[in-house]
Amino acid sequence: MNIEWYIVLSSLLFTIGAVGILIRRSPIVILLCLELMLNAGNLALVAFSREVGNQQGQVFALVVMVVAACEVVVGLGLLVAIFRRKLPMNVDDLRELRG
Amino acid sequence: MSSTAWAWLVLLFPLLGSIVCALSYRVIPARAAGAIGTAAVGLAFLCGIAALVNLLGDPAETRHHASSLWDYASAAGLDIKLGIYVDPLSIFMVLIVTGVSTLIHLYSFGYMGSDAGYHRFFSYLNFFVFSMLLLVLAGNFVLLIVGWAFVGFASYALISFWYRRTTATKAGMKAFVINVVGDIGLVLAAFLIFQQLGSFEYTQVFEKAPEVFQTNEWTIVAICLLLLVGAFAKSAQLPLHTWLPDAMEGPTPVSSLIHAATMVTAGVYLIARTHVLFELAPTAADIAAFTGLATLLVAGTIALVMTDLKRAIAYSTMSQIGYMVVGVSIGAYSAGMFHLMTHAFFKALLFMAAGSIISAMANKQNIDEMSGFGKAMKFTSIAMLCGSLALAAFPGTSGFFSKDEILAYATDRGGMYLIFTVLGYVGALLTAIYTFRLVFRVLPGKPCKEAQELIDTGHLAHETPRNPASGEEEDTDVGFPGPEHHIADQTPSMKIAMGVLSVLALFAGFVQVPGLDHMVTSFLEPVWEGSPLAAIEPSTAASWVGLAIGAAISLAGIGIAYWAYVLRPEVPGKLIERFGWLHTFLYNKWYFDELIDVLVVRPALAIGRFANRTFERFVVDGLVNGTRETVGEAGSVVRAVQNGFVRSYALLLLIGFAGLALYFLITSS
Amino acid sequence: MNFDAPHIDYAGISPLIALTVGLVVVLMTSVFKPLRRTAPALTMLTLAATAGLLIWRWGDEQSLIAGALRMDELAITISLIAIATAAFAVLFSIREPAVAEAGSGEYHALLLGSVLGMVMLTAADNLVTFFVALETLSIPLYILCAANLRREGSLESGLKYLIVGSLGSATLLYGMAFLYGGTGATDFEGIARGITQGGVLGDPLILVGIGMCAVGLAFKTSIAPFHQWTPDVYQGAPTPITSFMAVATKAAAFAVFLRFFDVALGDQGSEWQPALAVLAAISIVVGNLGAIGQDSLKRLLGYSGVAQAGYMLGGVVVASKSGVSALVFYLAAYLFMNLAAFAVVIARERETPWGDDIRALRGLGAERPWLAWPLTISMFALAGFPATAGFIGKLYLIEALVEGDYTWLAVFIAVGTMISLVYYLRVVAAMWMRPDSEAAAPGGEPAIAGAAPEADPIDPDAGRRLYLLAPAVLCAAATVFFGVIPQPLVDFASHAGAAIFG
Amino acid sequence: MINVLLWLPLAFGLVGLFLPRRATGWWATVGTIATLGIAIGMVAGFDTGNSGLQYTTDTTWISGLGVDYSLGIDGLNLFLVLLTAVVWIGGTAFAAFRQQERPQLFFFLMLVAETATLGSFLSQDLLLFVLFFDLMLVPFYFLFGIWGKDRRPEGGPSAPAATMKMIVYTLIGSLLMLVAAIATAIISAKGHPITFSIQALQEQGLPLGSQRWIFWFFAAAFLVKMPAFLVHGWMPDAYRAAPLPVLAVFSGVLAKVGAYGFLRVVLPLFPEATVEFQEIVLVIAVASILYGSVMAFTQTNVRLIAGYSSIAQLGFITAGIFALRADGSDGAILQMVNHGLVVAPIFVVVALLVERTGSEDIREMGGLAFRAPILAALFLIITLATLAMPGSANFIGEFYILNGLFQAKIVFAIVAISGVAMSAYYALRLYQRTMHNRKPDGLESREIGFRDAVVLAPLVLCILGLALYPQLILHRTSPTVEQTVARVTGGAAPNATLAAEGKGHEEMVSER
Amino acid sequence: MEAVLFFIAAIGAIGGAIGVVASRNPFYSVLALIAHLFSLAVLFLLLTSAFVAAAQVVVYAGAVMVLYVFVVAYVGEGGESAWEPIPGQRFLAPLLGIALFVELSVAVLSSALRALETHGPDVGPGFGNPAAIGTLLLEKFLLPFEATSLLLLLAAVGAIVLANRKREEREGASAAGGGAA
Repeated sequence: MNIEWYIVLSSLLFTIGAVGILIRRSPIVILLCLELMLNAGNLALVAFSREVGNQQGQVFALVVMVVAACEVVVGLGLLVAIFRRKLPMNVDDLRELRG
Repeated sequence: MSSTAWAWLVLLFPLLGSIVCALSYRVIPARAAGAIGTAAVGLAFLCGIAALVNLLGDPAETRHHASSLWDYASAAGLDIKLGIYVDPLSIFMVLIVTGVSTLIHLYSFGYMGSDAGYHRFFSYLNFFVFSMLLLVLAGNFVLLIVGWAFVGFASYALISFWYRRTTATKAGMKAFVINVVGDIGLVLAAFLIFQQLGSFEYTQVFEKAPEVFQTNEWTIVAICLLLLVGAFAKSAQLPLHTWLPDAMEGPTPVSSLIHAATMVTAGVYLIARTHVLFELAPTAADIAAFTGLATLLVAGTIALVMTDLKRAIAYSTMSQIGYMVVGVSIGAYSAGMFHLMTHAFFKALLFMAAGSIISAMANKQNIDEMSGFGKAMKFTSIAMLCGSLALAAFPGTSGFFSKDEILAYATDRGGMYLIFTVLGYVGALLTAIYTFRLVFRVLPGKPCKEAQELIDTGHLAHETPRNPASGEEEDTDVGFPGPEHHIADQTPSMKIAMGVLSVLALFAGFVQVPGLDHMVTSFLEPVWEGSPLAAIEPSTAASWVGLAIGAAISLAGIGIAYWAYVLRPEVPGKLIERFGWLHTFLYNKWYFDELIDVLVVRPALAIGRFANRTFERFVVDGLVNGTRETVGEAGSVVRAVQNGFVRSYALLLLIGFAGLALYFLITSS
Repeated sequence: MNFDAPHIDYAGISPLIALTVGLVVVLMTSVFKPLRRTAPALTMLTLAATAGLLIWRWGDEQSLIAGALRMDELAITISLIAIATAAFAVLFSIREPAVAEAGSGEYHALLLGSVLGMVMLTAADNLVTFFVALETLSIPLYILCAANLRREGSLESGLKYLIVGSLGSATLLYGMAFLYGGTGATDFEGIARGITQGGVLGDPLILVGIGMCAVGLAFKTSIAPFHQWTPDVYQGAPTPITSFMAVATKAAAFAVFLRFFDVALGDQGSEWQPALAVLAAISIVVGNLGAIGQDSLKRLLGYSGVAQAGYMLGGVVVASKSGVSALVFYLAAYLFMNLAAFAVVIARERETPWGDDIRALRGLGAERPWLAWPLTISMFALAGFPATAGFIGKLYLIEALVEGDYTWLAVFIAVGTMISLVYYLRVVAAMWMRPDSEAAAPGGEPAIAGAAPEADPIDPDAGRRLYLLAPAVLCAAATVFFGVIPQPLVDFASHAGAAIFG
Repeated sequence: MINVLLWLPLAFGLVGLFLPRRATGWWATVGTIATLGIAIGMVAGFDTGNSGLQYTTDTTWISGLGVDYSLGIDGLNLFLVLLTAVVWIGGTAFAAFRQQERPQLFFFLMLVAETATLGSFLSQDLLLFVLFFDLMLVPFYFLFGIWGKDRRPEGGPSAPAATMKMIVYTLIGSLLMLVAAIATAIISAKGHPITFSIQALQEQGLPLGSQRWIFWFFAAAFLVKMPAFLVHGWMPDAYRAAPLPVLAVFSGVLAKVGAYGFLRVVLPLFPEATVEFQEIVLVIAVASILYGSVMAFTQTNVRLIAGYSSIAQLGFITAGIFALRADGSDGAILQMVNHGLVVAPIFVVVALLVERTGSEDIREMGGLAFRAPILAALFLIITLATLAMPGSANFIGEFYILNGLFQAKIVFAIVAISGVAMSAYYALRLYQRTMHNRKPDGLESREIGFRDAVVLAPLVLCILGLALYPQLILHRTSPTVEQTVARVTGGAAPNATLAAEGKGHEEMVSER
Repeated sequence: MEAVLFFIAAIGAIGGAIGVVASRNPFYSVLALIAHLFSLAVLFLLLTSAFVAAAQVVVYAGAVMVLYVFVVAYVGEGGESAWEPIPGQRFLAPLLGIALFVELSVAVLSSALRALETHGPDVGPGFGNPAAIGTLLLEKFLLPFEATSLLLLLAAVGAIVLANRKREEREGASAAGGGAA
């Protein structure tokens, strides 16, 4: 299977994630979409590492996983905090800051 | 001491007088200031005489000296010194100016006696004399312009001396602005001269001019015309004359000194001074001559119908200056200057008399209300008679000789210039008529109530002070005329001044009687050295023929006046009914003021209004506000995009991303 | 299997070690009650130590730990800027409600963590370090922004920052992936080599990769159109954190911007320079326009930050020694100008009910000259008036731009500055001049967070407290000093320039 | 010496900040007088006939950027420095005689402004010039904004708003100028280490292509500053807002910096462009003359009459400079000094009038000379100088300017000279409407107080002194001016040849 | 064979992704993501990177997703209304998605890089196995590796700061945070 296919696939996933962020309002789902994008990145990295034949890409992917995990942790923590403050679980309703 | 040194002194004294009078305000009593001022001018006169003597000491061909104190403004090739030029012409003017001024100071000393602001008056008056002397003594065009403008200012200051009179301040403004127009003419002329000859000094200019210019070359004609603008504005020639009648708003001594005897003749002096240039530009000279002629006639006709005593005399001044302009323009330089001199005497005298009468009339100036002053004020009446006779060129009087000399010259020059002779005599007739119209209206007849009061009580008539022009009530504090002005008959100083002038008016003509003597001519001879026109000399016989005609015309004129105003007083009324349109036309001074108003004043104001109301608001501010609004709008757009939705932020971010990616895809090979 | 551990130059990474140690220690203080008060002091100590070590490392540049880092003058100068900012932030945080909310230990630990990320980022020399450092910088900030849990604005800003930020880093990551794929290398020199020798010069893959990296970095430096988080987060975050982000994040991000684009992607300059120039122009315009008519000072400073970032990007665009130096100089100046302003804003928002509303400044000039002058100076400096470091900074940048044939961008800076006067001077006017419209006296209407239940306690004489007054005056003084005697700062900056374009 | 001159006011100002309220005014006045002392000393010690710089100091300021701290005096700025010193005494003293709120700050700013202004006149480094040029605005921003007059009651803007307008407007020019200055240095360096020293830049020269746009960037700054026609939008509001003592120095000196900039920077550095755009600038200048005059005699607010009249005056000055002849530029410099000397006292007088009448509208004034002959006399002298009465130094200034213009571009001269007539009208109108005519009831005509006389009289004496001996200035300026102009027109100074060959001159004009 | 696997996995991944975005209920989204992750793991295997695949399954599908599930359970699945408050978002988002996808694919497909059309170079059996990756981590990428651990610590602290209930409870919590490092 050509590497190209993997990359194209990953960019498709990346785009889906992006669109998800644009159209979903539940912060949780938005976080999930971010995961999608990061994973698309990972797929690209791994595919490229196969293409260039060194494993640096794979290591990078591993690091990215950790980073993603951290973002998730913080993100979810935020959601909990927001929930505690009895604020709506909807990013559209969080717009006190604007203009 | 050389003549130039004396000349500097001539300048110095009036200046000092002016400064002293100004600073001594509240320090020394009013009268003292008046005395100082008079003395200063008197000293100037004496110095003038000294200079004259000195000058006559020199051989004829070297009777011109230049002297300068310091570099006034010399840089970048312009070389402007604070320098004077002394020659018979300037000394001649100096003597007339200082002489007449002294007398008029003397007159004012008494006349203005009860006026507040006495110091100021003499300070101005002295300043005027200084400026006038600067004008005549100036050694280069820049200094000439300076003196030129100074006299303009002095006249402004004195016209609006009673500065709380709106009419006076208006008149002053008018005089000043028109004079500035004249100055501009001179300045441009100076520029052009500098461009062509590279200097402002009289000596160099007159030396180089004949080499540089061919006759009637456009540049020299332009120069002369520009000079004429200045001359006409100052000498109240058409069409820049409208300020002179209004200038009568000033105190009468001012009218007599500045607006009759001296300043207004500066234009004549200028043409005489620059005759070298004018002879290179005959066209310009002829234009000048014809303008003078036109003025002479127009003013004469207007003077026929004026009912305001001072204004009537003012118009006669215009017309007399017309004679002088004609004279100096056609080449009768000496004659012109001669007439300038005699005119100074008798016109000053006339104004003094008028002033005296007006103060007797409690500042009313309308001749229709006057009569019978012959009995009321003997001395004044005699003086006025002398003045009128001279003005009307009654045989033997000074005006008789001077005026006819000009016309004789014109005849002698012949050709086109005969026009001047003919119309000149017409003018003379007019002069005789309007002069004696005044005399017969004012002096004989049954005394009017003011005259009567004077006869009975010996006191001047008094009523609530009013502005003679507009009739507004006034007080008598500073800025308005004092409670009363004095009349010659009761004031020695005025008597002296008028006495002397009466004698001069009657007999000054004998300094130059064809065939007998020609002091003026011979004195001024060196000035016109090398000028072909000056060489023309009418034969004695011709002159005497001219004189005879002149005498006849003058007598005829006086006769007509006597017939119309004494024998058949109803005639003028009839004429006015008969030729109503003509009367109104003349009475409105040929509608010159209205013309200027329409042509100049209104457009200017209209432009101003447009600039102020429209342009400034819409274009200039529009520029600013427009920018401000656009920026504000754009700002609100940015803030609107910042709508607080995190998802739309993400959207914009990705749009930017897409844009960048697109750009890079396009640039990629 | 054989495995040879890389040579680790501990002297080289000593600053990082110091930070890490400090971080852990500070974190520990929150565990033991008696030590809790010491957290700020310890943080300052750590920062001081790190700064000392950095200065000690000044001069000998080398790549550390298998080319993961490159501790050169650029890294050091900008790390110092970041650390200084952090130090001020610590001062500002005294009595900050957010600290109480988060707990002093955690708060300061997170701050140090972010600083650590910055130091790494300035020195990052390969993609992985770059990415990790960037996240180490950002993630603590997400938390700190939300640290004032009682305020909805704080949480909102945290979440917004997190979402958009992660989107940004995802994009960046994807770009990195492309570059890696195109060149097969992750270290900057390797990438540069790969581009030139791998025959992919101007290859769409590379260029789009560059584009995506640009997006990621532009986001961090809040360049329009990736700037929209800035005003909201600046306004919502606790003000000390805002001040920290405003300067330090920008500095660190610009450092890596320079290193990455000038070192790794230098050969593609002809392609990305115009693009970045356009971005700079856009953010100059957008930033300045947005700031007009803002009543919240923090928001106003946020927008002005966008505009300023636009100016600074010019230093990256020209990709020259003078460009780098100019940028570093401007960042240093920016530190002083901005922090002076923030110190005053913090003081006022603590002592008036108006929060960070511009009305909080009314009459300051008359009654509190010691607060008014610093803010005035900083506003004039930001507007680039002479006799302030801001002027010299602009001068330096414009000079670099004209040299680099980007005169049109220089003109844009000038135009932007004109617009900026409108809002900078509005602040000054509010302090010194009679109010334009006689609004109700303070207390009349509730401020941004004034009357809400989440209101912070009012400390009537916060403006007199040394830990706010001193920084304000100090920074203002520095602003003027370097405006009059800029030479030392110029030298400081030119070293950084030399580090990249030797 | 020159450093003392420059920094003395600032030093006094700083000290003044810490003096008691009452003392500051006096202290500041002393400071300005001390400055004047030094300035006079420099004029006295000035080596006449030397066209080069004197009293120079030159030390590297920012080595990396090629910026030097270099000051110097030559014919161009000698008397502008003196003017600054003189006028500032007037403004400061006049303010010191009156109750100011927050006096320390007020006088501090006044003195800062003086230093900045002196700096922009003295600096011989292009960037230093730009720096001071911008710096000047800062103190005036505060002075206008804090102590300014609120015009909202009569539908005008508030003081801060008006000030904002002014600052933004004027900075538009000067920011572009900053870019232009840097571009000048870099382009003309052609790779060599760059310098901003004006002398050095002159020698290096600049390609015409870049001269073109740089010229306009500078011109924009200077024209706005003056202000010239079409870019004077900030003037009316600012002039109505400004406190009068401040306005006196502002209008008296700052406007001149713009004109001075043309002579100091534009002509020497962008000669070709200058020649190329001569007509365009002349059109602007002449438009300023006419427009300013026309506006001046339609206005009824005394401040605005003075304001628009100075637009006209600066039109003359600009025209003189862009005659590109030595006499024109000589006149321009002379006229800068003259105008400074007349417009400052005019605003002092205006202040006095306003105090007496409580109004700024000439329609509500009149007859004030009634009990105030001395005030009237002083005002009269000032008025005559304003309308360039022959015999005043202003006349010589305009005479030189117009002569230069006449010889170079005769048409412009003829149009411009009509401004002289208008100036006569509006100046006299201002005088008459306030001093003469009937005094409205309820208006008190009070004689000028001793203290104000002490402020006003010296200025009037300066006017009279110059009137007697304008050579004082021309003599010292002309060498430098001739050099500067010669650099533009190429070859020797035109006038020298002019006097010699009378007629051949026209060709020389047409060549240029 | 490989192609078949690829397509299956690819379809799985895409399906999962779409599931995440499309499903109304966050809980389903989480499940969809897990599916997605598993199919990615397969793809990783196809790319001969066993270790990454393993980590993917363990770290993600294991730990992280569990966290998600908990949170979803805790805050409850707030269903969102179909009403779109932002003008144009609904219309622009898909458009933009397509645009991005096209651009990225064009970038890849039009790339001159030969290697992309291949399966990649032949690599030894050790390629991508834990040993190789581990070596890299400890040699070349030592610093990032350490940094990530620090990052984890910070994240943990953050989680505690954000999610703590009361000030009093913080000691224990932060201690736990310290332990997590």
